[in-house]
Order: sequence, then C-alpha cells, then structure tokens
Amino acid sequence: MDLYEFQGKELFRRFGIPVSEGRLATTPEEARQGAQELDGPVVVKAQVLAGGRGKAGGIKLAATPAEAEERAREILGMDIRGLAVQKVWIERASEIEREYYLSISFDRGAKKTLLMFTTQGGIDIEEVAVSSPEALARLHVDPLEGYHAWHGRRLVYEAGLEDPGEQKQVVKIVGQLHAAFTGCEAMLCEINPLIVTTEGEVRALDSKFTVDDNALFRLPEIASMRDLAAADPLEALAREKGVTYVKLDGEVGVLGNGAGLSMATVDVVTFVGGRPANFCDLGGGGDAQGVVDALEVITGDPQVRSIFFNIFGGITRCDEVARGILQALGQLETRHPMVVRLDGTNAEEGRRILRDAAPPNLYVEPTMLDAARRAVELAA
Amino acid sequence: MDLYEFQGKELFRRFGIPVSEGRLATTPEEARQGAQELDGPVVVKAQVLAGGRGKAGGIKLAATPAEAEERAREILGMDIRGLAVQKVWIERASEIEREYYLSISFDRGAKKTLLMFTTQGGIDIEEVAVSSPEALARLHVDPLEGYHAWHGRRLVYEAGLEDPGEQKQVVKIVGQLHAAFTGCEAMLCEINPLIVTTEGEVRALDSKFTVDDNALFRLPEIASMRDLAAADPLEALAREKGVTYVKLDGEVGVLGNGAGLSMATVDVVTFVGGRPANFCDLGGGGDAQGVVDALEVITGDPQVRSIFFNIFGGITRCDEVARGILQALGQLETRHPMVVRLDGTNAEEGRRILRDAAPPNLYVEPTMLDAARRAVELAA
Amino acid sequence: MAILVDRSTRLVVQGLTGSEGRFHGLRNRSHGTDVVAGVTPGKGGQDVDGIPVFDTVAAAVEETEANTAMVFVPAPFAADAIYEAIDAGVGPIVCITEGVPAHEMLHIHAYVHVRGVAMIGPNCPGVLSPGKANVGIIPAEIFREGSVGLVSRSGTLTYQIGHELAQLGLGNSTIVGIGGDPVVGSSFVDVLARFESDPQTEQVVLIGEIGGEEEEKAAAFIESEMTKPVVAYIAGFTAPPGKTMGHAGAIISGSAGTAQAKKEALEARGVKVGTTPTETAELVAALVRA
Amino acid sequence: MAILVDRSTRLVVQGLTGSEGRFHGLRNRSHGTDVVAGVTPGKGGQDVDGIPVFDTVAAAVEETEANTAMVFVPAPFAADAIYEAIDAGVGPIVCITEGVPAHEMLHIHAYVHVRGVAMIGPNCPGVLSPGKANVGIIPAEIFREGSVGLVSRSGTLTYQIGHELAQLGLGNSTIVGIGGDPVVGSSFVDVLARFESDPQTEQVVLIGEIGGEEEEKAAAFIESEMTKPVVAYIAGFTAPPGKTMGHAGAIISGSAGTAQAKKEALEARGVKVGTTPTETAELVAALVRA
Repeated sequence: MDLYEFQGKELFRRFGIPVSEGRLATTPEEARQGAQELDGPVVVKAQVLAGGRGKAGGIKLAATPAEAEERAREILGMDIRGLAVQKVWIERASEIEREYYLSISFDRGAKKTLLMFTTQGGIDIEEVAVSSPEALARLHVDPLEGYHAWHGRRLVYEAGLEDPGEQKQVVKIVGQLHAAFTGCEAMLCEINPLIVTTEGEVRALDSKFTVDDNALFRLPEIASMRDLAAADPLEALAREKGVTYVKLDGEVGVLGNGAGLSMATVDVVTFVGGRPANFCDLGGGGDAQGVVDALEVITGDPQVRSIFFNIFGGITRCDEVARGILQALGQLETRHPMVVRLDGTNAEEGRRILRDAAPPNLYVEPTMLDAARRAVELAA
Repeated sequence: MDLYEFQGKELFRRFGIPVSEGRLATTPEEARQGAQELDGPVVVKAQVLAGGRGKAGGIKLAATPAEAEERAREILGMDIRGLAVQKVWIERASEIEREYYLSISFDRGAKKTLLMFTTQGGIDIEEVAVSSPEALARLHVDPLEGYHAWHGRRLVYEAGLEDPGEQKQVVKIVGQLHAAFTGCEAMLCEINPLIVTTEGEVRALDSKFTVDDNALFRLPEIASMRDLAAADPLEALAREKGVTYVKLDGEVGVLGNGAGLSMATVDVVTFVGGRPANFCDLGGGGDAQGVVDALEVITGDPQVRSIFFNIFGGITRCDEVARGILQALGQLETRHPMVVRLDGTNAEEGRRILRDAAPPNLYVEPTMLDAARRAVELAA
Repeated sequence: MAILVDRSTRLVVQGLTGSEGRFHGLRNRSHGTDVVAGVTPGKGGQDVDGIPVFDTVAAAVEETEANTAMVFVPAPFAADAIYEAIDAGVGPIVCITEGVPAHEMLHIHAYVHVRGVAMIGPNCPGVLSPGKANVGIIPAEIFREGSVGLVSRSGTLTYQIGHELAQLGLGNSTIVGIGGDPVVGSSFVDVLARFESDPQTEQVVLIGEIGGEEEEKAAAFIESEMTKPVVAYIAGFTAPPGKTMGHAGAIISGSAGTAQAKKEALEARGVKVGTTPTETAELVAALVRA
Repeated sequence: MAILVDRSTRLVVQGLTGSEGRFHGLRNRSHGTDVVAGVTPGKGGQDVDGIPVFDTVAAAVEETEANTAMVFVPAPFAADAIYEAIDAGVGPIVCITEGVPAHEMLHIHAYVHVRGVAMIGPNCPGVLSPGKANVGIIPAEIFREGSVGLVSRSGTLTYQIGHELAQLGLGNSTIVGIGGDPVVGSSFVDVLARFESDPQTEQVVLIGEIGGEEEEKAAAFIESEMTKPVVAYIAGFTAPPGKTMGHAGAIISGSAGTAQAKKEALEARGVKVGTTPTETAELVAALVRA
C-alpha cells in the first residue's frame, strides 16, 4: 500500500525525522487557511500516488495565502498520470542549500534491507545509479544482525558527505528511517530530496512510503490511511468485493483462476493480437459468488467487449466450475460475449455441461490459444 | 544489580504482568497508612536483598491496619542474613489456589536465554530440579531467532499445565516476562510463586530481578533504584570510591591487581591457614590514588589485622608501583602491618625502593606464598 | 528418489484441525503420504480421522518421529509456527499459508539458512512427488510419475503445464511450488540444485513470472552448475509496471523484474523459453524424445 | 605457527585515536605487530604516529588489507564496532573493552559463530604470540617464545603464570586471554581446539576461575578431543556465593560455578590442577621435561 507524501511525512515525524510543518487541504479555501496558519511563503503540493508531480505542474510556490489559494485552485482536479488530484499539502517553504537522496527498501534479490544514499539528490535515483554509480552508496542490513549505527556511518562516509554537522544529522536520520521502515513494515521508505537548509539543518522534503499489505492487519492506523476514493473506481470496487483485479487498457476482459494462469492468459490474448482489458484472478477455486463478483467488476469497465474465462480445474473439478459459471450467469445480466476454456480434472464433463445449457453469448473452446483467438475476434 | 521485590514488581507491572496492589513503608505508621489505603487484609513483607525472608519471619499476614503496623514494627530492623530490614512492602493479601514457578535467566553455559516453568512453585527451584526434573520445563531462546509465542506455549504444555484458562494467562505472562527480561537487560527475572487465585487469575506474588550492571548506563531509571544504604557499609564506601571490594569474614586484608590474581591471593591466604578479610582488586595498574582508596576501604573493616599487598607488574612496572605505594602510605595513617609482594617487570628495583624507604610496618617478600605466610603470621 | 518429499516423509500438519488443514491433510494422506500428526495448541489428545493431534510440534516429533512439516495456520501466526517447527528439528517445512508479512519472511529466510533447514513457501501450493508423497494442495491426480522436475512460482499455471505434460505422456519426478511472495524459503536456484543431484530427474521445467530477479539467478546457475536440460516459461509479458499481479511478489519495480528481461537472461544461457504453456510442454516433450 | 595472531596479522585498531587505543596500538606495533590502520569515525585522513586513520573499518580494509581488528572503543559503542568489523570481513576480532552489556554479547556470540568469525573478548587482555604479534594489552616483555599454549579468563594472573614459566626457562606459543565476562566470543574449548591443531604448541595451561561452566566443558573436550597434555589452575576457591569477584563472569550462582567443582571435573579427566600459580608453572615444567 502506497502512502501519500503527507501521510509518509507524518510517520517520519513520529520516528523523529525532521520534516517541514504543513497543512492538508481539499479546497482552495482550506489552502488559503493553511497558508495563513503557516504564516510565510508556502509550497502547494499535489497529493497523488504517482510520480512526476513536479513536471506535471503539481508543485507550486506561493508567497501569500491568496497565492496559495490560487495555486491550489490550479492544482486541485488536475490529472496526473490518470489520477485526479483531490488533496494538496501546504507546506512551509524551505531555503534549500543542497539536495541529497536517502532510501531504505526491501531488496528481494539479496533478501536483505537495502540502504541507499547519495549527495546527488532531487533527481531520479535510477539515473544516478547509471550515470555516477560511485556517488551512490549502497549497503545491506543482514536480517540476523539487525541495524546498527555503523550502517549509517558507512553509508554517509562512502557517499563522500564531508560536513561533520551534516554527517551527524544524516547518520541519525538513517537510523530513524530504518526504525520507521521496520516499525511500519515498509517495502520502501524514500526521502528525495533530503535537503540541507541554508541554516545547515537536514530535513525530509518529500516522502515515498510503501507498506506491506500483508502486515496491515497489525497496523490498523496505517491501514486506515488507505484512500479508496483516490484509486481507480473499478479497482476500488474490486477491493471492496475482495477480487484481485488490475485495470489494463484493452477490450478483452480476462478472468483466470490463480495469479500465474491469469497472467499467462493476459499474455496469450496479447500474443494473438488482442488487447486485454484487465488482469483478474479468481483464486484457486471457482465458486459461483466469486464468479459473480469478478464479472461485476470486469463488466463495470465500459471498454470491455468480450470476456475470456480461463479455468484450470485442479482440486476444484471442471464440472463443478461449469455449474458455478452457469449459476453466476443466471444471477447477472450481461450480454458480453464470453469465451470459456476449461481444462484439467473432468474438463470434458464441464464442457458438456456448458454446451448443453448453451446460453446464447457463451462460447466453449478446448485450448487457451483457441479461446484467446475467439475472444479477440469477438471483441473486434 | 539486584532489585527489591517491590521494584521488580513495579517493572513487572509496566510490562503488563499482573501483580497485587501494594504500598512501600519505612515506618510502622506508614505501614498502617498503607494497609488503610488497601482496605482489607494485607501481607507485610520485609524488603531485603537476600533469600530466606519467609523462614526468617520476614513475611506476615495482617487482617487490619493496626495489625499491619504491629507486624511492620516486628519486621523493620530485623536482621536477615546480615542485612537490616529498612523497608516493608504492604500488599493486598491474595486467595491462593495454586503456586507455580516461572523464571527467565541468562544461561551462561548455553549462551542463550533460559525459560523455566513448573507447576510445583513456592519452593526452591533447585530442589524441584533434583527431586522431580520431569516436572520442570526448560527451554532456551536462540538469540538469532528471538522469542516467539511458541516458546511460551511449549513451556506451559511441557510442564503439564492443564487448565486452558491458566494456559492462556501463563503463555501471555511468559511473553511479558521475556519482554521485561530483554527490555531491562536482566540476568534473572524470577516469579516464585506465580499464583493462581481462587478466582482463577494468574498473578506474580514475588519477584526476583537482577539487572546487568554493564547495561545500567542506558537504564537510568533502574540505575536510580540502587539502594546504597542497604548494602554492607564497606561495600557502599568501595562503590563510592570506585574500588572493587567484597567483604569476607577474616583478618587478613587482601589487595591485588587484577580480578584473577586477587582471587588467587585470597585462595593462597586460606591455603596457608589464614582467613581473608576481603577481596579487593586494584585493577590493572597501581597508581597512588587507587592504593589510597583501596587501603581506606580495607582498613575500614575493624576485623582487619594485617594487609597483604600482592602486585604483578606488567605494563605498569614494579618500580612505579613501589613509588605509588610509598606515596599512598604517606597520605594514610595506618598502623596495620603490611606485607608487599612485587613480581614481574622491574620487580628487583621495586623491592629495593621499598626496602630503602623501610616504613616500620612494611614487609617485603619475594613470592606469593612467602608473603601470604607472613601476612597470616602478622594477623595472628 | 525425487526431491524434498518421498516415501520417507513423515508429515506433521500444523493447523490440521482447521477446515483447510483437515481437507488437504487427509487428501495428502489419501495420496499415500505418511501423515503422522497434527498440531493445534489446545487440541492435543484429539485426532483428525485417526491422525493424532498434539499441542506442540516438539510433542508431535517425540511421539511420531515426524520429519516434515506443513504449515496451514492463518497468516498472523504462520511465522511463529515456522519457528516452532525449526526448533523441533523438523525439515523440510512447507508453508502453504498466504499473506505472511514480508519482514517476517526476511528474518525466517536468513534463519532457516543458518539452521540448515529446507523451507518451501509461504503462499505456495506445496511439493508433490507423484506416486510417493504429496505435501500441500497440488491436485495429484493430474500428474504422473516420471523424469521431469518442475519448479514454479505459480499454482494453477503449474497444474496447467503438468497437465499438458501428462497429455503428452510425460511424468514428473517432483513438482515444487516455491510460492509467489517477494521472499520465500527456497528459491529457484535452491530447487534446481536439488533436481540436478536427483537421479530420477532428467529434465527440468522452470515456471517463472514477473518481479524479483530469481529467474535471472536461475539462468546463471543453469549455465554454470547444471548438466540437465531446462525449459522455462515466464508469465506476465504484458503486465504494467508498479501493479501487483495477484501474487505479492509479481510486481515490476521501475525497470526491474520484467518478463522480457527474464526471458532474455534465460535464452542467453541456452534455456528454451516457451511462449504459451502448450508450447512449453511441447519443448519438454521434444527434449525427452531427443 | 602459533594461533589467532602471527606474522600474517594485519591489524586495524578501532579507537586508535583514544588514549588507551593509541598507547597499546603503538605498543603492539613496537612488539612487531603489523598495525596497518586505525578507525575513528570523523577522524579519517589523520594518522597516529604514521598509522593511517579511517572513518570506517571497510575503508581501512580496502586501503590496507587489514585482516584482524582490535576493539578499544568505549563499552556503549563496542558492540557496534564489533558488528562493523564482522561486516567489513575482518577476523579475528579482539575486543579489549570492559563493560559490554551481556545481552549484546549474547547476540554477538551467536552471530560471530554463524558468520564463522573468530572473536576474543570482550573484557580481555588480548592475544600474544611471542616474537610474532601482540594484539591487546598483554605485556610482551615478560613472555618468551616457546611451546606452551596458555589460555585464561584472567589478565594479571596470566602474566603471573607466564612470568613463572619464563623464570623456569619455558616459553609460549600463544597466550590467549578469553575475557572475564559471562559471555565471550571464544570459549576455552574454542581456543583448546586451536592449540590442539597448532604444530608449535606442545603443552597447554588453562587458567580458569569461578562462575559458569566453561572449565567443565573444557575438561570434557580435553578428555575426548585432545592429545596434548593440559595443566590447569582455578582461582576463587574461597569466594562466597552470589558475589561478583571483580570479573562480571566470576560469580557462583547457587551451587553452580564453584572452583572445587571445576577442579574435580578437570582432575576426573586426568588434568593436573595446581593450587598456586607457582605450583602450576612447576607442573608445566615437569611436563616439558618429561
């Protein structure tokens, strides 16, 4: 689960990391009010769960409350990478002397926590990694050792940070960020930029914070930070229904059982020249209610023209799945053409059941490839 | 550092372990007041850093505040294993159904934390270990794994605790006690007895809590619990002077440099038929101020009749040590006969310096054994 | 032979008294697996269709000499169950549970390695050695005994490919579902190393998907350490970056973890990569017939 | 030969710029130890009498190929320094610092073992291989090179016995002060095993004291694993229970850890135990002459 900048900064603050004072606003009027309270120049920052805010014009300086209101009016409602800006963060403007980069992430390859720091902040870290790898200090934390102060020191010295006052502050922040990373069971905590002010104070000017969804059951406060309104409406509906769904950009709705098989289905649709409308995983089984919920989400997408239903019967037998599908179709009023491929245990029987019932918009195909071709054809 | 029962229980309480409500009292009047506040039958318990309180009559029941005052009057000032009782803990009396035993200790042999639990509580655990080892569940916590809930469950099931309600409470308390053990950097946390009340509630009725002295620098609150007044006055003086000193029961004062050598010196005095008055370790060196402080502590013991000064010159050369001794003797007015053995680097030169100065009460011997014999002779 | 589970497997099911634990535990037994014990704290002394239940794994091991554990307890308690199994001296440990927090798995992964315990999962379908033992939820009836080792991050996709192999007359030595989480107990490389030294296994199919870099590591391992031929399939060519595709581990982060990169890494090391499950099965069949 | 430190030792001193670190670091160098680097965060680029100082152990290793660390930093920071040395790939690590909290050492002890790093101390005088290298605070001038391995929980008592050996014309292969804390990086058994396989060492002296059960474990090890003769000395026969005798580890808890029990355990395994340092040295001399 990704957090907004203002949410990540609130967590930073709790772990002692210096952040600028700010106010959240959902209307231009609130923005003016916030700027008034902060009493001085502010920055108005779009709160969206997408990168590239700055380039999209989602971050603007305002010298007065009136200006803050004006800037907020420009930013609120703006579309940034397909997401509408619904909130802005009004923050006291900083006098920036230098910009650094600090992150802690979950390194799946090494199976360790990865610390990264560079004095070349403010820009895309992947660029720094390519253009000047020697400037990027990288250090792992062994899970059996845990974090110690030397990790922070080594990171800072290896990145070539020279000012002793800054060294001390950054080492402390690394420790605090690590505490936030483990305490909030994060997959990523990134500060870019980590600024040095003209007074020599080191402070987090942005926050990128991703929390492990699997840990949310014991982090109720963070779980409650989820902003359903901000997500794609179909994805929000899917979450509500407990359906695993990712919106894509095509016309062929895809429904599979199991994440791997569903991904493979999306691939096959693409390989035969179609454009998948979504990824949707029914899970291991295929009971009627699950099918109903998934179809409801998939058909909620106006782009969808046909649906490819790809099921492999393992523990759940294909005859049972076929009956589930018929039952689900009985409960739903969908006129989309649907192509069903059933394979695995009792596949013959399952196909027979579907053919016998023969709903007008249902096509049964024997293989994934045949079914994909048919579904693409029907979407054309 | 050992904590009093009431201090240990305060720490237990902070970690969520159920304890009975109580009041500390240093006078019989305070005891009455405490009992009044607790409003009901109480137990008056001597607070001393020594075992065997119960057998010594240091724990008494009182039905009314007046009785509590009376019992406190009997207990305060009582001598328990050489320690005068200066405080009593007035605690709400418990209806005890059963008594269990639970402890977490630092197992030096295994180099792991050791959990122990038995339903045969209230008695000496070493007896249970001998008489019915099968009733004593023992389980280690691997430092790289850390504590998990299964440790508590296994402990409880292996000890044969059968009531599900008690199982649940004890498992929880094991986890809380482990948190206290690590959070307070303890060497021992013992609850004996861990009682089950007639209402089925599991609660700590006593506490034995030892904290690692080396960790006190970062546990200021626990460090401040040290009760200097309760210690042997000479040991308190030694602590104040920064001298490593343990009071023994004989007449030959012993002073060595290094813990091992000082222990060996005490042993040798015993082997040649003497009785050491103390163990005292000057540390690695032998500077004049250290010698002055140590002699001050040693001669504070009225039993001391002679002093054995056993020095091995390593990095500090014996000639330097000899000068330090003379300087110290100049600052002190002690008429005790002192036997000095100097060995190691520049020993000859050191002995010559001492012989040349020849204070009337100073004897120089070439070997540990000769010196021990002479010191014992002089103490006779 | 086969790997990880076979006729010497004596299985203890942690969470046997739950509905899923019971269903799959009994199913595993009906496939011939020696399911010797269950563990559910507080239910010691009961039994599940004749399988004795214990309060602790240690007691189960002492009474039944269990040597393999299957973890079926809910995610919040799964890590605890895994540590309990490790300390009771059991291994392999197969964790089916989905949703184990990643930070817990980070520590468990490091810890099982220093303790020398084989662990499979979490969020995996388990391990099946057809005709010998089944530990997990893989539907054994669609697989046949044979020479093809199969290792996969995905469940139904594995069944699909195993089914297609069976249609072509091919069977498997062992099918290992390593799980779809970001950190799992055994990686592709761990399992490939076992297949390489297993006499029954003659060919290997690797079923990967987007996310992480385990396929790339497997490619390097195949080139430098393996003599047996490997065929691969990768799912997720059309997955968009930054979206979790069902499995917590199936996510492209920045430019890392794409199916294309994995395919290229494998092909650069001489591994044939099928574009569909059917083609993948056919590539294996060609190998076996060669 | 000798053990742990020798002519191949390249020493980095953590805390070289402190007064004790400097004093002993230079002293070690004057004995011939190859002291290649110091580490003090924030003092990188300085030097101590020509020895370059670095901000991190990693930088010291990269620049100087240091392979052994001596930790001289204050107790609150010692554990951090030890972990830093481990992760920089340095070992052995010799920690002189007194007062390292026991819980930290519990974890470090377990961790160095899984990482395969030899650690000596804390609260120890260090390791001296006379004529080759000295890492720590042992006064090298009172020892001679020879065949007797010496391992001890105590400092000055070690010097005393080493001195008496020298008076009798005997020298040492290596003197190892393992430290007086409840948990130290290397136990008697760890060091005895090294002496057993060291060609230079022909006899071993073990200097124990009250507390713990390392002497008892050593006795069992000597009986089952050692071919070289061992003589022992135990300090603390007259120590009262429950009192810490100088060393944090020197404490009799209940009936465990008494000198008498240790003496009996050793003698039951055929180890001669001297009653005084002098007698102990004489027992060794008799062995050497035999």
